[in-house]
Amino acid sequence: MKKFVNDPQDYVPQMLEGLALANPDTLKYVPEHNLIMRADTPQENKVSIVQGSGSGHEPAHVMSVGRGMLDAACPGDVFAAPPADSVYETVKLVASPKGVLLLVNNYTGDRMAFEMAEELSEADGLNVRTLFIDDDVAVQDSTFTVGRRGVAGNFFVMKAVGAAAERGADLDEVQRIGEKVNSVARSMGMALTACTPPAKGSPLFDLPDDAIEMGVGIHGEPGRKREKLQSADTMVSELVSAVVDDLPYSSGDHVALMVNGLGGTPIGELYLVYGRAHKQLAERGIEIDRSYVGEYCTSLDMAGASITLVRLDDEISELLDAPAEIPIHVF
Amino acid sequence: MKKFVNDPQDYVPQMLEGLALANPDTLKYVPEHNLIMRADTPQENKVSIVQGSGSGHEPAHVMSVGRGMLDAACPGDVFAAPPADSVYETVKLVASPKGVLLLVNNYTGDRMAFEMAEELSEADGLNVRTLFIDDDVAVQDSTFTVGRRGVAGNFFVMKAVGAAAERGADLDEVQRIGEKVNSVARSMGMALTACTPPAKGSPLFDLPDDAIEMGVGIHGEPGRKREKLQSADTMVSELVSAVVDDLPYSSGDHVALMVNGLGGTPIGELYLVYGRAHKQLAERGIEIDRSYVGEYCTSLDMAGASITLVRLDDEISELLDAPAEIPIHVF
Amino acid sequence: MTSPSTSTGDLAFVVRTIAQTAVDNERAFGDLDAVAGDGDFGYSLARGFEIVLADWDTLVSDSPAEFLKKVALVVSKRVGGTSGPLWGTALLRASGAVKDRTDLVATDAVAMLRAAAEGIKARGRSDLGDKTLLDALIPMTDALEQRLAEGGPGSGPAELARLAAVTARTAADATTPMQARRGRQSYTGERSIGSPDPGAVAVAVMAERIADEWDAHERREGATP
Amino acid sequence: MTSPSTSTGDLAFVVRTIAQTAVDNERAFGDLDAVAGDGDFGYSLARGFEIVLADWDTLVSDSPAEFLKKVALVVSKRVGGTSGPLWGTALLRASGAVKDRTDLVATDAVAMLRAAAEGIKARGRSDLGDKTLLDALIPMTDALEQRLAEGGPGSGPAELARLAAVTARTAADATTPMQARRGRQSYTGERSIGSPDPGAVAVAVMAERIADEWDAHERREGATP
Ligand SMILES: Nc1ncnc2c1ncn2[C@@H]1O[C@H](COP(=O)(O)OP(=O)(O)O)[C@@H](O)[C@H]1O
Ligand SMILES: Nc1ncnc2c1ncn2[C@@H]1O[C@H](COP(=O)(O)OP(=O)(O)O)[C@@H](O)[C@H]1O
Ligand SMILES: [Mg+2]
Ligand SMILES: [Mg+2]
Ligand SMILES: [Mg+2]
Ligand SMILES: [Mg+2]
Repeated sequence: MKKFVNDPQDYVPQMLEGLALANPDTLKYVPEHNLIMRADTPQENKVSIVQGSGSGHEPAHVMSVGRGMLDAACPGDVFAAPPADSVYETVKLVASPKGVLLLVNNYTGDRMAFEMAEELSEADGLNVRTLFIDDDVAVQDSTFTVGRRGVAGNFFVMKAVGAAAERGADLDEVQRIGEKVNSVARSMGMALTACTPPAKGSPLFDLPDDAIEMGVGIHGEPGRKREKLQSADTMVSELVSAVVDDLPYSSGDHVALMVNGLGGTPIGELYLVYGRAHKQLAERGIEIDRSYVGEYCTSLDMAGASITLVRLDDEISELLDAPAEIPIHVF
Repeated sequence: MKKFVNDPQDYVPQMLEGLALANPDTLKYVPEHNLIMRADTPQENKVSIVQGSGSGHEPAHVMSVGRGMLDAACPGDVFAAPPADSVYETVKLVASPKGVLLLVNNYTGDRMAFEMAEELSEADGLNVRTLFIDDDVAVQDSTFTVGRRGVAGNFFVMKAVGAAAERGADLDEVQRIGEKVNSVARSMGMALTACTPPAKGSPLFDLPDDAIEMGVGIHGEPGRKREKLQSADTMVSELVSAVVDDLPYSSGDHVALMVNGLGGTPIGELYLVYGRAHKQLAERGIEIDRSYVGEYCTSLDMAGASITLVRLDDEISELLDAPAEIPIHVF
Repeated sequence: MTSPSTSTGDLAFVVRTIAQTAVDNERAFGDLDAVAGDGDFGYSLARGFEIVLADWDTLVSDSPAEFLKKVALVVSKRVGGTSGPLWGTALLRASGAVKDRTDLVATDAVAMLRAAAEGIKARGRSDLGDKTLLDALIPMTDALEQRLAEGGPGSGPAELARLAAVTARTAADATTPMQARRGRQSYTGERSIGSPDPGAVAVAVMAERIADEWDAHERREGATP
Repeated sequence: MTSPSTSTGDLAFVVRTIAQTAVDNERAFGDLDAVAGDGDFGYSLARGFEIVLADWDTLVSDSPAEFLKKVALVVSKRVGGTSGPLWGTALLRASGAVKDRTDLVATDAVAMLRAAAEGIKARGRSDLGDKTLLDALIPMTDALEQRLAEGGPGSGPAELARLAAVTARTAADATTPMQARRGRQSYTGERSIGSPDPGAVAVAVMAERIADEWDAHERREGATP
């Protein structure tokens, strides 16, 4: 395992400690509950927003805490939903009179933890809602699964509800906005390589030099199918088609296009992917109003990328435009 | 080779095309000269800033073009300085009455290309200066080499001269500031893995599972020495000591601390490294006023990191504080 | 102790063995989860059960219900992923099944296991055939119940433990050709076919260890046959 | 053509062979540069010299100086890294060494090579012993000069070409134990010891190909001995 790590069990705590040291004015690290919160939360007049859903997805979700985004993130161990208890403690710490919205990527473990925390919090008389994010088109919604997964589209939900909450919207309204953004967001990802969780110390699966995994989630699990490695154009076209055909997005639609790196793919390749996707969408008459290129929701050091589309209207565009102050920045 | 790439010869052009498509209002791509420039450059009252120095270092330098940073970047092929002719054409495109400052990472090829371009431009009556950046402590300054290399510290030089130029400083002043920042910046990097240039298609060198390269530059070349892979604490301590002892930085100094990822290392690990470095510096009495964690100057998909310190004074801090608008952002 | 009764000492032995097995198999259980899942199953269980072992003295109690509840809280508090809520719920429901009891008999074991399985079903919205740990747990519980109903020879504690182990192993192996319909494995669709469910295997490994160490445990306890 | 004279046809053959060798050895030269450098040497040369081949008809000229200057501009314009300025300068200086000449003789070859080497020295602030292509180019030039000064047998064009090839190869091999003091390789310090300099090897490979193909070239040109 080629990583910057001490004892693998300290990987998450030491990452969170570094994050807090780098942002002493704005963030607080609470080791007992493995959580990162805004230094100035809760606020009387603002719905508090919490996201969790496992570590290893950075900058989601701990590095998305800040003004205009999350009030707190309780990340759990690598790829493991946080224990319900951690979520419950987080809710208590950020509880505002205007309520708390829990954002959950739709996975079995996360659903359970957040639903249990919601029950516990309601028993305390706290005003809590839970919103499930499920933008991944690789997973078919069927009675045989727990439904589609939540992947990089969660960033748009966080951003929009964060902006709405900052403006003083009430819990109903914040939830409505989150659900709306989730309903027009679709994603699909692919892996060029497997990732290596620090505690495992070796790649999660073997992938030959000429093979890729199409339709992966964000936990390093294999995808829907294994395919031959092909040119960027061909692979991007498969991602774009899957996403576009799902909602579907149609000619004349205005969208945000996100090219999200999974952790091990350099930004140069992501911009190459962006260019190809942009052109393919333009050919379909889809108008790209906003572009997002970089790492938003990763799987540790996995090489690969996902594509997310969000259909925009004035309300969503305006919320995405609003300022946000989170640790991820250049200067 | 596991990459998003079509024909490897199109890697750089298609990356630049994607970059321009993602930033249609602010950037312009000039395929003939393989360059990215601000849409609104040159400006009458502003010194223009240009950086080049090979592709494969993204976000340096093409993704650092924008208000408050570079006016243009002419990146050359992967790891190859641009041809002198490209630099010359770039200078002509951005030439402002207030002059042009060329920023060059100190490598043989880059020196030659930029010096030749400076000569050609001066023959045209243009007002051009060249500033060499050489922050890498891994290379000893001796008559046997061309001196220290320029690595991630170049980001601070770009940011400071960009801010100064934006305020209307003249060429002398902009150059003075650049030299000053360079003189108080020191860096040291290490690789956990080799990187794979698209045109080569395989890693530049073999590195066993238990070995690292200490003291690498940013072109995928091997470092000063090969060492055993160790705990993050131990490796970070080697980087920190090398950097601190070089200037040296002393107890009571106020610094900016940058942890720069080399392309394949996820942001979670970079924050872990940041935390360890922060604590080690604090133990030495060095005060960290500003933190930078992320990818600034990379070597394609190399896993690894570098540490940069910049000694701050009021002038430098204020310039680093100034706004900048470049493609690298989250929202 | 006379068959078919059981004791809080037996319960403590069983829980301790489960905990020790989880800790000892951290890597093996993780590798199983890496095949079609995300590889954290071993890590998650181990982080919780190592605390159970470390804090053992503060957990043991004369009341089986009290003891199981404390263990359930430790597990819920530390174990993340799907396993935290599922195993925490299972332990909590097992506690509920022996509420107010002090001495346990063999049928209590069945009641605890049945309650645990029902808790997992409810929490996981899952059932037999979804390729989860239920596919080992439920057949094992059924086999014990049936043997006890039949009575007669073969229903001594050691024999029951062996029956549980054998049934769980067979059942866990039988998950291999199944397609996962719950949990992270289900996202890979048909690709979950061909490897056993990590949770089901963990149940089998734990049951086997309990059976293997039962005699030594009885000798240690100085139990009279 | 009589020995020791040379011709613009010979010059064209030499440049074309250099270009073809650079294109054919893109990967091999890149791999050499990957040992202690950054692996782009083959790519850089090939991108320039493939244009030389593609635009050949627009480059050839009756004037050797004119021809070399045009080739120099193509190389300078497309080749990046250290090689662009160095090879561009070398070609430009070679052009200068035969300024206003139409027919070339063998001593002109020496003059062009010497001028190229001096250009590289000036541009690269480097010299013999720094472990660069100069360590093949200068010994090769010296050997040719000496042989021509001695005169007599062995100074026919084909023999000179072979002498250049043998000398360059020996000299390139001799860079293996050297420590690089210029270029990117120098940053690895003592680790540059043990592998030959890519630039020097490229010079040797080019000289060898020229020697190997000289006879065929002469036959093609219908040259009379
Ligand atoms: N809905 C469910 N109901 C019952 N058991 C489940 C369910 N989902 C998963 N499991 C069990 O949990 C095991 C995986 O646990 P774990 O790795 O902790 O979960 P994850 O990483 O997917 O959150 C599976 O092997 C299966 O036995
Ligand atoms: N200062 C110099 N003077 C002469 N030759 C040099 C110098 N620096 C490098 N070289 C030659 O250039 C070769 C490397 O070329 P190239 O890979 O294009 O350079 P880089 O990638 O380092 O910019 C070396 O093998 C050496 O022969
Ligand atoms: Mg998990
Ligand atoms: Mg190079
Ligand atoms: Mg798992
Ligand atoms: Mg090179």
